[in-house]
Amino acid sequence: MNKVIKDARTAIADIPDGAAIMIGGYGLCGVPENLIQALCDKGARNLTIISNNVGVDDFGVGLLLHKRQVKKMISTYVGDNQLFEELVLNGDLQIELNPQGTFAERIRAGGAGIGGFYTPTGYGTIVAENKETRSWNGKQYVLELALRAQFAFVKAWKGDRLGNLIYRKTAQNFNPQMATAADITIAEIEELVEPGELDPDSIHTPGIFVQRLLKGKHYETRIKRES
Amino acid sequence: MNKVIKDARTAIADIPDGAAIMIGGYGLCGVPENLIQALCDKGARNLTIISNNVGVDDFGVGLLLHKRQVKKMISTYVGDNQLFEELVLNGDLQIELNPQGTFAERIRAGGAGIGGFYTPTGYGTIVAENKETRSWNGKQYVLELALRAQFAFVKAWKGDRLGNLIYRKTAQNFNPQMATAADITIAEIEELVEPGELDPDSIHTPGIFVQRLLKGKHYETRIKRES
Amino acid sequence: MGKHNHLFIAKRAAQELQNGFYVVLGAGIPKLVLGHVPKGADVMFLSENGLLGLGPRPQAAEVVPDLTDAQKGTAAAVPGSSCFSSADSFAMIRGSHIDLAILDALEVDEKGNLANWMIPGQMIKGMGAALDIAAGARRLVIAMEHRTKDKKIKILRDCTLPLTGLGVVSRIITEMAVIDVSPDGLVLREIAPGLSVDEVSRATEAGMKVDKDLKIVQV
Amino acid sequence: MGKHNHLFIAKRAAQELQNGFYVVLGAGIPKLVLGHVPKGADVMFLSENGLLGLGPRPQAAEVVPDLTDAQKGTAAAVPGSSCFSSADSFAMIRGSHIDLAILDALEVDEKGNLANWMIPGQMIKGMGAALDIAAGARRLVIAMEHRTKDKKIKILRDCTLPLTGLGVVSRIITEMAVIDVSPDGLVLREIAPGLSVDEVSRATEAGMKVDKDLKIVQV
Repeated sequence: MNKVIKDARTAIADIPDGAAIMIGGYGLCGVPENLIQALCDKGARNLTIISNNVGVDDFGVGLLLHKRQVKKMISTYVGDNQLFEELVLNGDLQIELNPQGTFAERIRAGGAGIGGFYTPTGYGTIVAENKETRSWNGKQYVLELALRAQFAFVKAWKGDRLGNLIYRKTAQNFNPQMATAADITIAEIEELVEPGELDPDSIHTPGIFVQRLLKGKHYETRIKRES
Repeated sequence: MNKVIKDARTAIADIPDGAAIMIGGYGLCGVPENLIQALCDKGARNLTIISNNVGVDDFGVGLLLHKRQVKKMISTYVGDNQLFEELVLNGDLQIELNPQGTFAERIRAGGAGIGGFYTPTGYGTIVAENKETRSWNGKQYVLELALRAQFAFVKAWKGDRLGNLIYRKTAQNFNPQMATAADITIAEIEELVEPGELDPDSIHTPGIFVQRLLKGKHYETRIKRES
Repeated sequence: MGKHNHLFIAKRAAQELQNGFYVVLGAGIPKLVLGHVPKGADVMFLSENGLLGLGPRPQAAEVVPDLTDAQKGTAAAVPGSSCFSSADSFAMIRGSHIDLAILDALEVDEKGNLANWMIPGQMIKGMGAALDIAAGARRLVIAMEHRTKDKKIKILRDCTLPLTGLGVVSRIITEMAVIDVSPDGLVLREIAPGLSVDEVSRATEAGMKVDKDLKIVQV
Repeated sequence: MGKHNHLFIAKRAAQELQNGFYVVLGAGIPKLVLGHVPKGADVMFLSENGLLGLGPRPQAAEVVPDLTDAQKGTAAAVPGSSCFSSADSFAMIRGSHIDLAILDALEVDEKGNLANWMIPGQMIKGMGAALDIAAGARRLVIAMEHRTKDKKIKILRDCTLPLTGLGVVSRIITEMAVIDVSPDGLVLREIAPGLSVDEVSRATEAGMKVDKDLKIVQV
């Protein structure tokens, strides 16, 4: 199997207007920046973007907002982007906010064939409004449903042509689960290696979850904020 | 933090009669054999054992059956053990059978704070009897509940005193999830290394899940059957 | 004779493999497919105990510690394989990431229902992974002997044994025939060399349409 | 003044760390605890973006690519750290594997309800991990200023803002006091040097019992 595509432009060429796309990354770490840039260049519109954050104004998902390509965001924290606020207030962008653990688990469920699950997170808050609740052993739970998308963009460190991926440090974040939860998963990597070079016991994303793979042109090392 | 215990006997000394214990392993691969032997020697009785298989007559969980220490098994496949059949037919042993994926997912849910989940597995079969079902997008699902235990025995390849573990090849099986789903997880390892020696990106079980750790005395390499 | 039939069935089942497929093989006849993969076929086998990239059976000298297959025997891994937990393995299966599963069966019926894990009154061995695979594989093919050893019919109007999955079977491959499950019932697609349609029908309880392009099984 | 208060609160909050604890620190004042861990304290910090073993803030020269904390800044890892996915990280949090979480708050009430993520009418930033941490930590301690910058009271009979969690808070640490949430309401355990119980009560809407062993906060 050879899943390598020559470049990001080719890898995303068939993404239609109105598509739902998962995009990995936490802040500026582990972001599939080449795929996002290619999607900006292509200009597909009315997208639903499922991503933990909305990036900053000139990096990450923020680029897609800037070009008004996004109809709806499903995220957990959107407080770092000025333009985002404007778009929402003007009614140009819908936002669905999930607790971060619920967000991660909904995506895992989508990839693992689980239809829904009961989580204690959000019980008794507005997050649980209009959702089923129930209790076991005196603990209260809220029913949350699986989340899937037509496409997923993930960023890994190393990969092979079979689609096996490993991530580096906290660049893992939402990428491994998103890779499992889309009809077409497109991975961009820093380094392409031969099958067998990655330790089988250390592969984070087995190739079965990846349909397309490309080596990114360049990677910007950004640090959002000295904490 | 130093979670190292001098030997298996000491590690399991506080396991009472009637305890529920998860035991990792698939067939004869990845079995915490030193802990099982210590539990045999101690002789705790009326145990509920949660383990994929029941071992063979003289290895694995089979040893506990041989000593009549087990009241109930929760398993997925029990077809390799003669004594098991006798005990069940005589009414000396209760058995609850789960589909293997449901078994793994119930344990993961137990460790991840998920109360229950909807799976397509078993819909329309006796496995779904007396269970809630529902459908999303035309697909039918069965509600399955989380599974936890007071103790978990897991077998890993390498570990450090913080409880970080890595497994080798298919010896992983149920061990990583079981490690998350018990009040007290006891890991036995082949090799003890210093904290920092295991690659942080390749650790399968982060130390947070392990309460006690010991180096196994010896490991028998058994091959069940030439396939 | 049984063994000859098994090889015939496995070889025909191996023709179901398509380039790019991720495949699970159940115990029994399906497992034999591993030894009959067409040369150059670009497929990856999942061993549901936690190995993607199961290879042909290893020689004794090549046995790797802690590398076993789902039937608990020694296993080999191909370059580019990966190992993972059972939870992750069944996420692949349940999440419809497996293109093709091939399982053995006790009974199959014309609605695609499958029974392959339990015979009431006999000691229960447990379902292992069968129910998960039946529910999760994108396409489920049954590779089995057409009738039981004592000539009891296995392809029925309605399964009589406890089910493994409801409406899950797409195709049945036996030593006598290749039969598809369609919304209108069973369709006979291929017939073993030297057999008549009538002979297959008599060994089958469920009614079958005969494909107008009925072929002879080639293995 | 604010900064001085923050340090005072963080130092007192650091005394909540016990040997063997796995701990999550929220943004704001709680994050300062990382710089005030008692020498020799045997604790591990989870950064919920996927790092167990978060260390003190790195010097510029030590910055490692792809190693950031939950606030998206540069991070350092201690020996024996591990990295994992967000799904695995929140399995730790939701599954009650975290012994102690310390979060900042907008409001807390006498039933242990917490509001710390949303002010209606103001732009929503999102809850991030707050709801998961509130629901999952074995013990939740709030480290916050006693009142808002404009002296509005934050420790209430009933929270007025949208909740983060229901009955989740065990202890409140402010620049004025250490207050426990008990089944019978709030209990004043410690008071800042130089303050009277009356001064703390006037800055607090909810009623408080005063611990008969009331102590002075030592930092």
